[in-house]
Amino acid sequence: MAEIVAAIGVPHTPGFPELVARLGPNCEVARLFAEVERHLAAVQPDVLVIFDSDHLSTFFYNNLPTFCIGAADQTAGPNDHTKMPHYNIGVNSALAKKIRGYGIGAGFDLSLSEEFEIDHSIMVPLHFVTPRMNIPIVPIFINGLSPPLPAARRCFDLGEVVRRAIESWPGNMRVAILASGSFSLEIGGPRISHGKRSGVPDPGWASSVLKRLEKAEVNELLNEATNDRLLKAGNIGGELLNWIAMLGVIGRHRPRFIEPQIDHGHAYAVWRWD
Amino acid sequence: MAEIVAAIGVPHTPGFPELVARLGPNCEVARLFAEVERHLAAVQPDVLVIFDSDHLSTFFYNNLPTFCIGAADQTAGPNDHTKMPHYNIGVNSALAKKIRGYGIGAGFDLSLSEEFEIDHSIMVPLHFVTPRMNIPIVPIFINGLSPPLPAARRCFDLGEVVRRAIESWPGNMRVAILASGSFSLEIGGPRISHGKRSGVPDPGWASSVLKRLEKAEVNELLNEATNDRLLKAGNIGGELLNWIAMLGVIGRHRPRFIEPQIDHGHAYAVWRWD
Amino acid sequence: MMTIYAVNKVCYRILREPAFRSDLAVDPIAALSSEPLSEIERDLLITGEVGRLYELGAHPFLLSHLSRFGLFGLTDLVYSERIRAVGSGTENHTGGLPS
Amino acid sequence: MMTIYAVNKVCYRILREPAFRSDLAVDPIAALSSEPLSEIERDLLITGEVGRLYELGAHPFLLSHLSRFGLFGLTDLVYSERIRAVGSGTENHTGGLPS
Ligand SMILES: [Fe+3]
Ligand SMILES: [Fe+3]
Repeated sequence: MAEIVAAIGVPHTPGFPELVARLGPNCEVARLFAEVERHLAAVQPDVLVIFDSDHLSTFFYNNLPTFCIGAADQTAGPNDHTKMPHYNIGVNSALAKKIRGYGIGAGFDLSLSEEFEIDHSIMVPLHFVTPRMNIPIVPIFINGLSPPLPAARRCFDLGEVVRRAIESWPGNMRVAILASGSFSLEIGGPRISHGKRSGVPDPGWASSVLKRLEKAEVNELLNEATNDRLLKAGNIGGELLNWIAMLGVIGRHRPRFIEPQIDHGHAYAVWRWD
Repeated sequence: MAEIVAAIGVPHTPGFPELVARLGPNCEVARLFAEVERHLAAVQPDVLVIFDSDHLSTFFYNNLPTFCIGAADQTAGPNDHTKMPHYNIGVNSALAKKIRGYGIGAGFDLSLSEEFEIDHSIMVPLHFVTPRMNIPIVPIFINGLSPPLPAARRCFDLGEVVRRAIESWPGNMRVAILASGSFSLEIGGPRISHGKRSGVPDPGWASSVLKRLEKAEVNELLNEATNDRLLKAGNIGGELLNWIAMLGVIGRHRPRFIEPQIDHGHAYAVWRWD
Repeated sequence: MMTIYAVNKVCYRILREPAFRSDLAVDPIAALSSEPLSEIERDLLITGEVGRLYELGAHPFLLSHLSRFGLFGLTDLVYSERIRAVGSGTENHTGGLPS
Repeated sequence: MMTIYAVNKVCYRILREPAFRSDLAVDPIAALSSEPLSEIERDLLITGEVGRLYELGAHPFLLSHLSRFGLFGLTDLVYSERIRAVGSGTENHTGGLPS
């Protein structure tokens, strides 16, 4: 049976690969990602199940899924002109289809993608936490950018079903979970900073989310994280749903490591129980 | 408030437009569709909400939805080389988005399509029941062809949510429901007839479904219509899910008109309560 | 690893892309050369072995486009004979393997 | 009826299609002529009126591609001034109108 060995939550700021290339391994971003990478390497995962919100790079309004599982045998990215290396990465399509079938049986109306590329929101995290691109992924896309968003509770429940699907996998497999996204972020909307393309409208919300995560106050977070609240934290605030789905997989645990960058509206975290 | 004024269920055999053009208005298919058309005209619908399964014509495995609502302002079809006239048809995108938003709020993970064409499975019914193409539609796509299919109960529940969404529409609007599909049909698989591209592997199931519909034995039908049972009736047997979703909208009513073509594995039916 | 996705996609493109369809009619090997098919998949397509493609998981509705458009030497008669020779029963075609 | 879909699609194509992007840089009016934009939408794009496009429902992340690629005379500075002039609050951009 497959085992869930760890979970991590990280941001995916598109400028970070370039920033770290310029500033070197001692800058804050490099150190935070290195800490997460160290934990992830320690648990030796065979596969990385990723909760992510596409940024209207891969999916568009001609067929925009609420939930979609990527089940190709491989994918590549970034497909959105992010300044970073271009990578190919394997996908565990068998596990992906297993999760999708299990989810549909449990009443989750998951789309399926057997051919897709991915944008910075997956590629930036992988660039830092599995830089050799040697761990196959299963991307689970959650609509976090185009309201109406799925409810926080729905995403948490999806995570629970993903856990049960993984645990029903017949073979031995060490599975780590990755949640990608910010807590407070505005891109291209009225609350961006002057002269920039982004802004952090609600660092207070990011701090509050951080505390909930630190204390494993999952129910409180689910109650607070309404669609309205998420969008008040920025038009990208729905990315928190990826973290919430990840919590659904792992249940109520305090993180072993968690460190915010509140001025960025995001955080880095690791959950382990070994 | 919008009112649901009738529901109809029909097949969409791609050869029917040509057949009726050749045989004229007195052939069985023409008479059956004419009866449905008469009922539909009598209730004067403003909009037609359609439960349909795309035949891998519009959607493909690069992004295959389980449930998807079409919310363009218009669409066109057929897009699958069916021998019939090509039509443009209006879509009530406001109602479509209302239903989608309501559905997502109720925990249904609906995809959204704002640009799409449609295949024979919608165009054949419209060709016969609204031949002037003057009634805008809201297509709700249910994956009925690519296992794993959504559960029958899930589709029924979707129908119930669609009803509540329609009833919450602020303006006056007369809404009719259309379910498109067969009960037993195999296309391209091992159980097709010799020398043909299709077959009806399970007319007994079609008869049994017909009786359930006649008697409004909805729960019994939901219990019987497992994924396995539907696929035993043919690789297209999942189209029954469209009828089941339609039953979710209208609830437990006996049809005012129902007539099978058991050798085709399908039926024509009308529900009215005026 | 091999999925059957590339075969399904060829069938889908046959339906949706008239130019691809006519290229296939003229020179199937050349028209398929750009597709990421495995060698087995390509050979089975070229020889119209729809029964084997079905067994490998190709969707039968998509496969039926091959005889509908008369490609790879398939008529409705030949198609039906080959597909009917497959033991029916399991329905594990398509992208969505039952769990 | 007008949806904002065509505007969103232009922004999406700007991200995904380098040829479209460079056509727009050279002759925006010609490059947009094939798109099913309303006259208002087209004029707002050509003049880089991202605030108005946002108010009409275009997705802000998609709109941000316009200044990212320096189209329609938009720099990050001009873009931010125009979008920040919009009263924030309502978030009814995008395809999915809240019910
Ligand atoms: Fe993001
Ligand atoms: Fe059909």
